[in-house]
Formats: sequence, C-alpha cells, structure tokens
Amino acid sequence: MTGPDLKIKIGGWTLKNPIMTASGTFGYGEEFTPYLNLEDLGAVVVKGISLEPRSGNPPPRIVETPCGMLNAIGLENVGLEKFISTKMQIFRKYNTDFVVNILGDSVEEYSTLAARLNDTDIAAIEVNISCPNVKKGGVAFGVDPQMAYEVTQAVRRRTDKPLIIKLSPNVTDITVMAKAAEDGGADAVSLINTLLGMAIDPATRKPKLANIVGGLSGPAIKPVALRMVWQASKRVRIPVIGIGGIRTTEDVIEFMLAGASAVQIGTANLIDPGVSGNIVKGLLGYLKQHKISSVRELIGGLKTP
Amino acid sequence: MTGPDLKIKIGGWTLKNPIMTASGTFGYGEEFTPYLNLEDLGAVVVKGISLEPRSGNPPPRIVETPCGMLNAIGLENVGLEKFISTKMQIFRKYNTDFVVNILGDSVEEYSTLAARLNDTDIAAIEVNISCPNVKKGGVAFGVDPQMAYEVTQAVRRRTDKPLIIKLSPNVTDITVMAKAAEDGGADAVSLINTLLGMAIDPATRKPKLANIVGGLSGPAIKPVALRMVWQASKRVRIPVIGIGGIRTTEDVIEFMLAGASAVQIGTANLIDPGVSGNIVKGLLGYLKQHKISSVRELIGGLKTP
Amino acid sequence: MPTPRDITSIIVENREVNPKIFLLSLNTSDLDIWSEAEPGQFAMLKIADMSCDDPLLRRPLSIHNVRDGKIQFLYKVLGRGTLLLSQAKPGTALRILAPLGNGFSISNSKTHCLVGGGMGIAPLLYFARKMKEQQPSNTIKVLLGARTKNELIAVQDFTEPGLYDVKIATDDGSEGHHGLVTDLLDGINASPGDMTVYCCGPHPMMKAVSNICRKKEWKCQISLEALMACGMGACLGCAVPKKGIGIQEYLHVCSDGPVFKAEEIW
Amino acid sequence: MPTPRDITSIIVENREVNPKIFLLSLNTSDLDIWSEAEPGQFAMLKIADMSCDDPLLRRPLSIHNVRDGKIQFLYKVLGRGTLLLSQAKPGTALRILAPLGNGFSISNSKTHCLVGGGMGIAPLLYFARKMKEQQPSNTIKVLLGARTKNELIAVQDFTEPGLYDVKIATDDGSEGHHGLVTDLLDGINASPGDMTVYCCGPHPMMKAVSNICRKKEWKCQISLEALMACGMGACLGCAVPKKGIGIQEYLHVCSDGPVFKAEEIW
Ligand SMILES: Cc1cc2nc3c(=O)[nH]c(=O)nc-3n(C[C@H](O)[C@H](O)[C@H](O)COP(=O)(O)OP(=O)(O)OC[C@H]3O[C@@H](n4cnc5c(N)ncnc54)[C@H](O)[C@@H]3O)c2cc1C
Ligand SMILES: Cc1cc2nc3c(=O)[nH]c(=O)nc-3n(C[C@H](O)[C@H](O)[C@H](O)COP(=O)(O)OP(=O)(O)OC[C@H]3O[C@@H](n4cnc5c(N)ncnc54)[C@H](O)[C@@H]3O)c2cc1C
Ligand SMILES: Cc1cc2nc3c(=O)[nH]c(=O)nc-3n(C[C@H](O)[C@H](O)[C@H](O)COP(=O)(O)O)c2cc1C
Ligand SMILES: Cc1cc2nc3c(=O)[nH]c(=O)nc-3n(C[C@H](O)[C@H](O)[C@H](O)COP(=O)(O)O)c2cc1C
Ligand code: FES
Ligand code: FES
Repeated sequence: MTGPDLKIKIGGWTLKNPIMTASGTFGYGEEFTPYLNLEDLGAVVVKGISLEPRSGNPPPRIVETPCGMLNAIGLENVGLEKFISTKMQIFRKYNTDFVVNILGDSVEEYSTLAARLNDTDIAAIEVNISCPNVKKGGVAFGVDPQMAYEVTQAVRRRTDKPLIIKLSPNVTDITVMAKAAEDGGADAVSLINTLLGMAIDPATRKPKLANIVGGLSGPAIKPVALRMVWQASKRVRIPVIGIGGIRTTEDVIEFMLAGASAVQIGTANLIDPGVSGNIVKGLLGYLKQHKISSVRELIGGLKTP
Repeated sequence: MTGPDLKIKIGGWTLKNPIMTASGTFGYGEEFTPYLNLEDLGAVVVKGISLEPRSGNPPPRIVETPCGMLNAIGLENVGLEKFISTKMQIFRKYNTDFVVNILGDSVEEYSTLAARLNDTDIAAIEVNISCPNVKKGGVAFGVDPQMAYEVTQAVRRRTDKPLIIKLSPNVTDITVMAKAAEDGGADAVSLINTLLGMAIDPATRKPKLANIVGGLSGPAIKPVALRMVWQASKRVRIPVIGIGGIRTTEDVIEFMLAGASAVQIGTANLIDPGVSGNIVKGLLGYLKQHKISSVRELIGGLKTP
Repeated sequence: MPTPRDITSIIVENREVNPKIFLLSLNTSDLDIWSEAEPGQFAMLKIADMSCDDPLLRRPLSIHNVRDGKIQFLYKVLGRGTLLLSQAKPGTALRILAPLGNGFSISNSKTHCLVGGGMGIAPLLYFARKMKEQQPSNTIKVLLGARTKNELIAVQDFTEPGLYDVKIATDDGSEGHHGLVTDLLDGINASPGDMTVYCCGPHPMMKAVSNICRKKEWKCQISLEALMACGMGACLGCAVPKKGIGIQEYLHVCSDGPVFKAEEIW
Repeated sequence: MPTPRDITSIIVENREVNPKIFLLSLNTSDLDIWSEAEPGQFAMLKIADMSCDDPLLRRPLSIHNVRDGKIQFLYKVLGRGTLLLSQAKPGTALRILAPLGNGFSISNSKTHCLVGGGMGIAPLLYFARKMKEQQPSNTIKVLLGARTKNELIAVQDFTEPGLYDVKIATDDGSEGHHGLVTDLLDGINASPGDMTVYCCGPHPMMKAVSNICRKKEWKCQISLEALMACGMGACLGCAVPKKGIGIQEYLHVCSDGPVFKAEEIW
C-alpha cells in the first residue's frame, strides 16, 4: 500500500512535501540537525544573502510582543562568495532541497546574485523584495508593483532555477504585487514577509529595537497572512507559498485550503526547533486519517458561500 | 495642591483626559455603567452610525485568534434618526463627551450624516473611512488618499464640530492617508482601525466568519498600530489619536510617546469592561509618581538616536 | 434583573464528573449576585489571569446551580479555554462577569417540561430548583437526552425523589429510552395552554423541540449559544437571525437572550 | 561539547530562596545532557506548554548546578515569563533546550578568581564545583557582590568549608565589604599569567572587572546576556558589538558566547 502523496510542484521543481522553513528563522539549516532530519523537509530556505557581507543592525534586535515578535536583524549575512564557498558545502551533505533567499539594494544586485547562483546546485531562488531600492529613494521594491515587476524580470533573465518572489504585506493590495511578480516571470510567490511594527519601553522612553521599527512575525500575524494568501491565490495562476504564524499541522491545512500550494515555517522554528519535522509527520497523519490520497487536494479547498 | 493636568485639546475641543473608548467596542456607552463611571473618561466614541439602519452580517461574526480577534459585525446599527431620537437621549444623562462615529457608502452620505449631527450636542464627529465607496467600484475610501481627502473635505464643509478622520491600516503608506485627512480639514486623525484578516476551520473547511474576512484587533496588532501612530504623527501637525491593542496604562504611555495626543481603547473593553476607567486612574498615578505636571509632556516624547 | 458585576471568585472545587465534563464550584464574597441571578442567565469567565492574552476572550458558561453558598458551573472541555479551566486548581482566582442575559421565565401553564440535551442540561437544574421553590405545586417534567450514558450530566440531581418527573433518552440506548429526547416529548399529551416547554441543547434538537411545540401549540422557550466576545451587548458579535420576512434582522444572544421564545427565531 | 537536545523535564522543586529569587530543580530521564554540560552553558525554557503563545518565546537561564540527579536553575522574577515560571508547581512539565552556547573554559593559571554580581552568581557555582573536581589543587577565589544582602544568592553553597576562598561585597554594606565587588578584585595581587578572572554580572560591573584585568594583565572571561529568541544561532537576534576598528561587526551571545574573552568585546 502506498501512503498519501505529499509531493508539490513549483515550476519544474518537485518538492517531496509542502513544508519549507522560512528565511532567517532556520539559520543555514545545519543548526537544526539535532532536532530534526533535514531530509524530511520539503525544502530549507536559508537566511537572506546579499552580494557583499552585511553586519546587520546594532542590538537590541528582537523583542517579544503579544503572540509575536519584532525583529530588526538588519539582514546580517556572510555575503554571496563566502556563502557559496562555505555554507553551500554543508548543504551537499544532505539530500534536501535548499532554496537561497536573496536581497539587494538595486535591480543590478539582484541580477548579479541570481546569475551567480544559477551556476550552483541549489533547488530554487527566493527573492526578498522587502528591501529598499537605494537608487529609487529607498522605497522598498516590495511596495511598488512596477519595481517588483522589474526586479522579477531582471532576475528571471539571469536564472532558469525555479524563481520565488517573496512579497511584503505592507501594501494596500497584495494581489497587485502578486500579479506583478507573475507578470515578471516568477514561478511562485511566497507571502507574507513581516508586518512593519514597533515597540517602546515606557520606562526608558526609547524604542525597544535599536532600529526603531522591525518586522512582526509569529502567531499574531496569521490572520493577516491567511487573508493575503487567499486573495493572492485567487488572482494569480502560479503557486502561492503561505507564510505567517504557522506552528501546527492545522495551520498548514488552513493555509493550503486558503490557496497555498506549500508553506514556510518561520518564528515557530525559534521556539520549537523540531516543529517543521513534526508538521511533516502531522500532515501525513492527517491525510491518512482523512483518506486523502494527495496533499494537492487541499489546495484552495476552502468552501465559501 | 493640584494634581497632574490630564487635559488634551483636539481642535477647539478640550478633553478632560486622553482616554476614549473605540467605536464598536463600547456599545452606546450605557452598557458599561455597571463597571465604570462614564464621566471619568475623556470621551466615549459610540458604534458607527449610518444614514439608514443596517442589520449587519450573518453569524458567525467574531472569532478569537492568537492574542486578538477578528470581527465582521457588518456595521450593524440603528440608523441616524433612531440614534438621535433614542440613544442620544441617554447621553444627556452623563456629563461626558460623546463622539459619534459615522460611515457611509458615498461622499453624499457622509455629508448628510455630518450636517445632521452638526445640529446636535455631541462633542465631535469621527469618520470611519474604512468603508467601500459604492460609486467608485467598492474600493474603500480609507485606502485611496484622493477619496479620503474628498470625504474629509465634504464632511468638513458641513460641520464645525471637531472632526476626526479614522484611518485604515490596510495601506502601503499611512502617512499619505494622514496627510490627505489633514489637507481635507480634519482636526485630528485616529488610527488604526482593524487589519484585514481571515480564519479558517480546518475541520469544516469553511471560513470561521460568515463574511469570510474580518477586522483583526487586540494586543496582536499593537506593534503595527504603534508604528503607524509614530509615522503619522511625524507627518501631520494635527493631533493623532492612537488605537490598537491598548489594555494597560503602559500601553497608553507608549502610544503617547510615539506621538499620540489621545488614545482609544477597543477590544480590551470587551474583555474587561472596567478597563478604560482603570486606565484613567492608572495614568493619573503614573504622572504623579513620575512628577509629570501635564500629560501633554508625554506626547511624542520618544527618545530616538 | 440584578445588575451584572465583574468580580473575582476563588475555585473551591473543579472536578471531572463525567469524561471531559467538569463541575466547577466557586466561592465568592459577593453572593448577592448569585442569589438574585435568574436561571438561564450566564457568566463570562476569564480563565487565566487578566493579563494573559492566550486565550484573550472570556468564555460564557451558564449558571448551573447556586448551592451551599457556592456557584456552580458544569462545562465540557472543548478547546483551549475550557482545557485551561479544567486544569485550574482549587484556590485559583477567576474573573467573572455575571449575571448576564435574560434567563427562563416561568409561564403560567399547569405543566412545565424542561428538555435538555447534552451540555444543554447544565442551566436546567437551577431553573428546576427555582421553579420548585417559587411554585411548589407546579408539575415539572424533565426530559434529559445525550448521545450516550457518559454524556448524561446532573442526572442524580434531577432524580432526587419527589422533585421532578424525570425521563431519560440516549441515542445509543445505554440509558433510558433508546432514541432521541424529542421522542419522549412527542409522547406527552397536554392541551395547548396547559404546557410550556423550556429547552436547551444542540441546535438541531432545539429546532425539533420547537417544531413539536408549534404543532402541539405549546409555548416554548429555547436557550441559544453563539460565539461571544463581550457577553454584555457591546460588540454585537453574538447575532442570531431573527424570524421575519424582508430584510434579515438579527437578535443578540447575550443581550436579547440567551433564552428566547422559540417563535422569535423559527 | 555535547549536542543540545530538546527535552521535557518535570519540576521537582521551585522555591523562593530570596525575595523574588527562585531555585528551580528539575528531574529528567535524560541526565546525560546535564552531566556533559559545561559550566556557563545555558538552557532555553518554555515556561508554559508549547501551545501557549503568551509568552511566546523560551527564556534563557544558565545552568546553576547539577546535583543529586537534578538540574538546578536560579532565577529572578523580572517579567511575565519568569513570573509564570515562579508560579509553576512541582509536577509541571517544562520544555528545555540544552545545553547551549559556550561555557567557561578553565585556563592554565595558578589562581582562578570567580567574580559574580547579582544574578550573575547563578552560573558560577557549577563552574566552581567542576573546577574543583577537575583540578582539585587550583586556588579558587570567589568574589560575590550584590546591592544588598537579600540579593546575595547561593552564598552558603560557596562558603562550604574548605572549598573556596570567598569574599562578599554589598553596595549597602548589609553583608561583607561595604562597596563594590570590584573593590575586592582590585585588592588582589597576582602577577600577569598567574591569574584568570571569570565574571558574570551586570554589564557595568563586567566592564569594570575587565578594565581591572586589562590593567593588571590578567586573563578575563565574561558571560554576557542578550535578548534571545532561539538560543541556538538561528535568528541572529542576540548580537553584541565586537571590538574592532572599521565596520562594526557583531558576535552572537548564544552561539559565540555567552562566555567570551573580555578582549573580544571591549
Ligand atoms: C450563553 C452560553 C452559555 C453556555 N453555557 C455553557 C455551559 O454551561 N457549559 C458548557 O460546557 N458550555 C457552555 N457554553 C459553551 C461554551 O461557552 C464553549 O464551549 C466555550 O466557550 C468553548 O471555549 P474553548 O476555549 O474551550 O473552545 P474554543 O477553542 O473557543 O472553541 C472550541 C470549539 O467550541 C466552539 N465554541 C466556542 N465558543 C462557543 C460558544 N460560545 N458557543 C458554542 N460553541 C462555541 C468553537 O466554535 C470550536 O468549535 C455556553 C455558551 C453560551 C453562549
Ligand atoms: C545566556 C543567558 C543566561 C541567563 N541566565 C539567567 C539566570 O541564570 N538567572 C536569571 O535570573 N536570569 C538569567 N538570564 C536572564 C533571563 O533570561 C531574563 O531575566 C528572562 O528572560 C526575563 O524574562 P521575563 O519574561 O521574566 O521578562 P521579560 O518580560 O521578557 O523582560 C523583563 C525585563 O527583563 C529584560 N530581559 C528579558 N530577557 C532578557 C535577557 N535574556 N537578558 C537580559 N535581560 C532580559 C527585559 O528587557 C525587560 O526589561 C539569562 C539570560 C541569558 C541571555
Ligand atoms: C529573526 C527573523 C529573521 C528573518 N530574516 C529574513 C530574511 O533574511 N529574509 C526574508 O525574506 N525573510 C526573513 N524573515 C521573515 C520570515 O521568513 C517570515 O516571512 C516571517 O517571519 C513570517 O513568518 P512567521 O510568522 O512564521 O515567522 C525573518 C523573520 C525572522 C523572525
Ligand atoms: C467588535 C468590534 C466592532 C467595531 N466596530 C467599529 C465601528 O463600528 N466603527 C469603527 O470605526 N471601528 C470599529 N471597530 C474598530 C475599533 O474601533 C478599533 O479601531 C480597533 O478594534 C483597534 O483597536 P483595539 O485593538 O483596541 O480593539 C470595531 C472593533 C471591534 C473589535
Ligand atoms: S457577545 Fe458582545 S454583544 Fe453579545
Ligand atoms: S538567540 Fe537566536 S541567534 Fe542567538
């Protein structure tokens, strides 16, 4: 007897199951090997990589908020070349698909990153467009459909890897952003990145983050994420990857019913490092129990009046 | 010895203290008289009123989410005339400032509401612009600066009451919306209204709200609200009224440090009906303890690098 | 009706009486509230301390009994809120907003029939007791139903000799009549005007009971449930569709109910 | 270094030893982790059950002692997380991720001086014990400081006769030297190379200690704190500025520390 089919396709890429980890919450993967088997996961998305190393923001960089957390890590990373020469070697030890999340200050930087990564054996590229476009006055790529379209198209031209555009939720209409990514040639969109938030210490009268503002993640944002995934998946034909506050198998099912083809687990990894592996098992159990032969049957299965 | 000064000004209106209740979470005020003295509050903002009565959305209308709740009440209300003839009579029993929150489907509806309310003895008008503009294809007034400007201006022309425009957080740039309200002639902006969200029941595969999507409120949204208040208050000269997840005196201080001149307490009233009165006491205690002579000293007092 | 208050009460006992069903007894210095409370009214409880945001909202529970200076609730563990409540030890303080809503009102019929299904039995005990106290000569029939014996609650309180005329039904026949509690109701003969039915239970059961009552021209009161945020008429979250033609209007379970005349709804 | 694990442990004792300071003892079937743990390493504890979102994150606590098959933590109630922990009764299960980070490393000096201030004393006990076990002939000086007597912790464990040379300072003079613990350190004479200082306490105190050490050319290890989300190097949240010129770089308290050589930081 064969078990339920957990496979999911994104462009030409077949994932063994729809459970990925979210960029910036799973290190470079290896940190989690004491708690789960990386090979059980659909994919591992690593911390965002830029062309040059970045040292990130001064501390405090994180603060807990009701059912969530704010982070202002400042995209600290080792830079592309060191990433390829060291971290990528580690990936090779595991029979797991690795996705590299990239970030840049300009369309050119994104293109260069994509071109260079195209020659490596990673499974896919995820583009974090929640970064300021230095040339266009620092407005984030992710809040302007035209800029999102341009960066998608530029990256698309330089890679034939599966291309995922990661959308910012800090926009009036997420469907416009999803469509811009689709029109630019993305194979999938992933959403949501963090909501922009802030916390203040009334005792010191200072912001709790040195950067003043930071990104809100965790269970608190799940309702917003679910809504955006539902809206975006009705608008575009490419797969939608759901992200935001996921920490149980039920959460995954909700996101898939809303229209997600796969999901990414973020903040939950920080609290419960084995959670992503447990969710893969939980999902398999759920499908068996409900006699669902393929996980794909869940996608967009929401019953609306 | 005189105690600390809690008074706050919005336009020509002086509030006895900066603590108001948020529309839709405090009924018409009287429901709360067993738990607090309405006269202790800076102002009571009542449930949104439309020209005609509205029966609201079918149930389920509410659902709890992590540290928050979604509501899709559907703006159920008794309509302007019944409101004036019945509910408003009740206000007169209390020496409290009442603010009426209005909502409409078109600029004309808002104008008519404002004109009619201008002849009553309410303290101020708050305009909920998170409503769809039926004539402009159902896009909410609150997500389009031009529409927000127009509705503000139209209401402004019909009333000399203090005019508060209540902003939706579901926008890319809250400062643009705040500026549109200021340019339209508002005396203050209040923010944030609820974040659009969604919840799904994995067992039934149905949305948990009959309306599918609803508004997220409660502690979960506080970091987003605080950030928007901070951004908006740096952009406009009129007072900003902070709303979102407030449930303690400390929360109020944080919002005021971020730039709010006053605050509104929403979801917390539903959980702890005496909370708004307790916060007034708490604020007074805080000022005394820290030997701050006027609550106005807190406004915008955030220390940033 | 007594004015509701928001008080702190201490758990005296919190005991599993049937699988997943707990009897919660609270002590309070403010017993007035409870002695004035009408049967069918409810309380909003904050399970954990007020500063805890998970779960955020209070939970509604019907007053099950007021006995020996204690208030009792009977509740089933369903989700996180009731799970946490079931784990609370004696001595724990709870915040309670009560009494809320409109309870059952004793009609002037000769015979009264209380029909409870599953957890819907909970509010009926206090009602039966109060009615017996206030109108000792009334005939009180009690019909209790559940899916299975294990889910039948408070039976021994009702079957105390000489109080009520009690009949039981279980879906699986593990106790009493093998079938629905509505079968028992259908079997009763009483002329219109002589009989009032008071019903609390699952939605389909209440609907069936109200259909029987309409057919037999009996008066019928039903106690509804809804998801609630405030329990006090402030949020308008607990809407229930009102019977009527034209534009759909809504009633609010917490402030217009939870007990309604059946004809207001169906 | 042992591989960290994520285990469930049961509270055996959770006792207030000083005002607002609790000694937490846990039982675990997985004692290997603890016997291998290096002094100065820490654990991330989830106070309530994993499904509770308030508070959301685990909290870091240093290993205070491993004794009689139990692991002990000594913690101060500061905010909501530690408050809830302090209310947990024996029998409660905690999720524990441990052992994490890099602990103290015993240098080859002749004399070792452990300097603890306030809650910073907590991790030093296990270190003192391990050092005594592994290098019984070492001279171990222990300098303990606090604002006042009530905040001095674990003193009786250190002052067990024959183990360590203990000196105490309090800011208000309520016990030992009336003044700062750094005064005591300043009073010690030892030539460079003969002495290593291991320090844990408030930031300004550690900075002062490291200044004294630099002046006297003593080696100095410091144990830093930072707000942490994961405790295992995944989130990069626990950054601490690295000493250096040019572009500011950061170290990470959970994975590069919590124990650092003072010269890495200052
Ligand atoms: C007026 C009133 C009186 C009640 N009296 C009792 C009583 O005496 N004993 C008792 O056991 N229960 C009673 N209930 C139901 C009780 O309030 C719910 O079971 C409880 O709120 C569930 O909380 P939870 O956190 O455990 O579950 P949640 O996690 O909130 O939900 C678990 C499941 O229960 C459903 N649910 C949640 N709240 C309600 C609700 N208010 N009504 C119906 N279903 C709900 C949810 O949709 C979900 O499917 C009453 C409800 C009302 C409105
Ligand atoms: C490696 C490490 C080891 C530690 N060992 C111990 C120990 O053995 N005993 C002990 O009592 N405490 C120890 N701490 C500090 C302890 O983690 C915090 O006191 C605790 O997390 C506070 O949680 P809370 O929920 O009670 O407070 P919160 O409500 O989270 O915060 C209350 C106050 O404490 C501050 N705070 C919160 N977390 C930290 C932190 N990680 N470091 C410093 N300040 C913080 C906050 O900024 C705030 O001002 C250690 C911290 C680290 C990083
Ligand atoms: C500490 C931290 C660091 C993050 N770093 C990145 C990053 O480098 N690139 C990126 O695209 N998203 C980053 N994110 C966003 C997450 O990948 C994810 O989109 C977001 O946290 C929402 O999911 P969650 O609620 O499950 O955490 C980060 C999130 C956190 C909490
Ligand atoms: C049940 C409910 C009903 C609401 N109704 C209205 C309304 O009629 N008009 C309005 O402008 N805002 C309404 N709001 C939004 C609140 O006034 C407030 O802006 C929002 O809830 C955020 O604040 P909070 O987190 O303190 O609740 C409603 C909120 C809730 C929870
Ligand atoms: S629960 Fe709020 S009005 Fe009924
Ligand atoms: S706490 Fe996450 S990297 Fe240190």
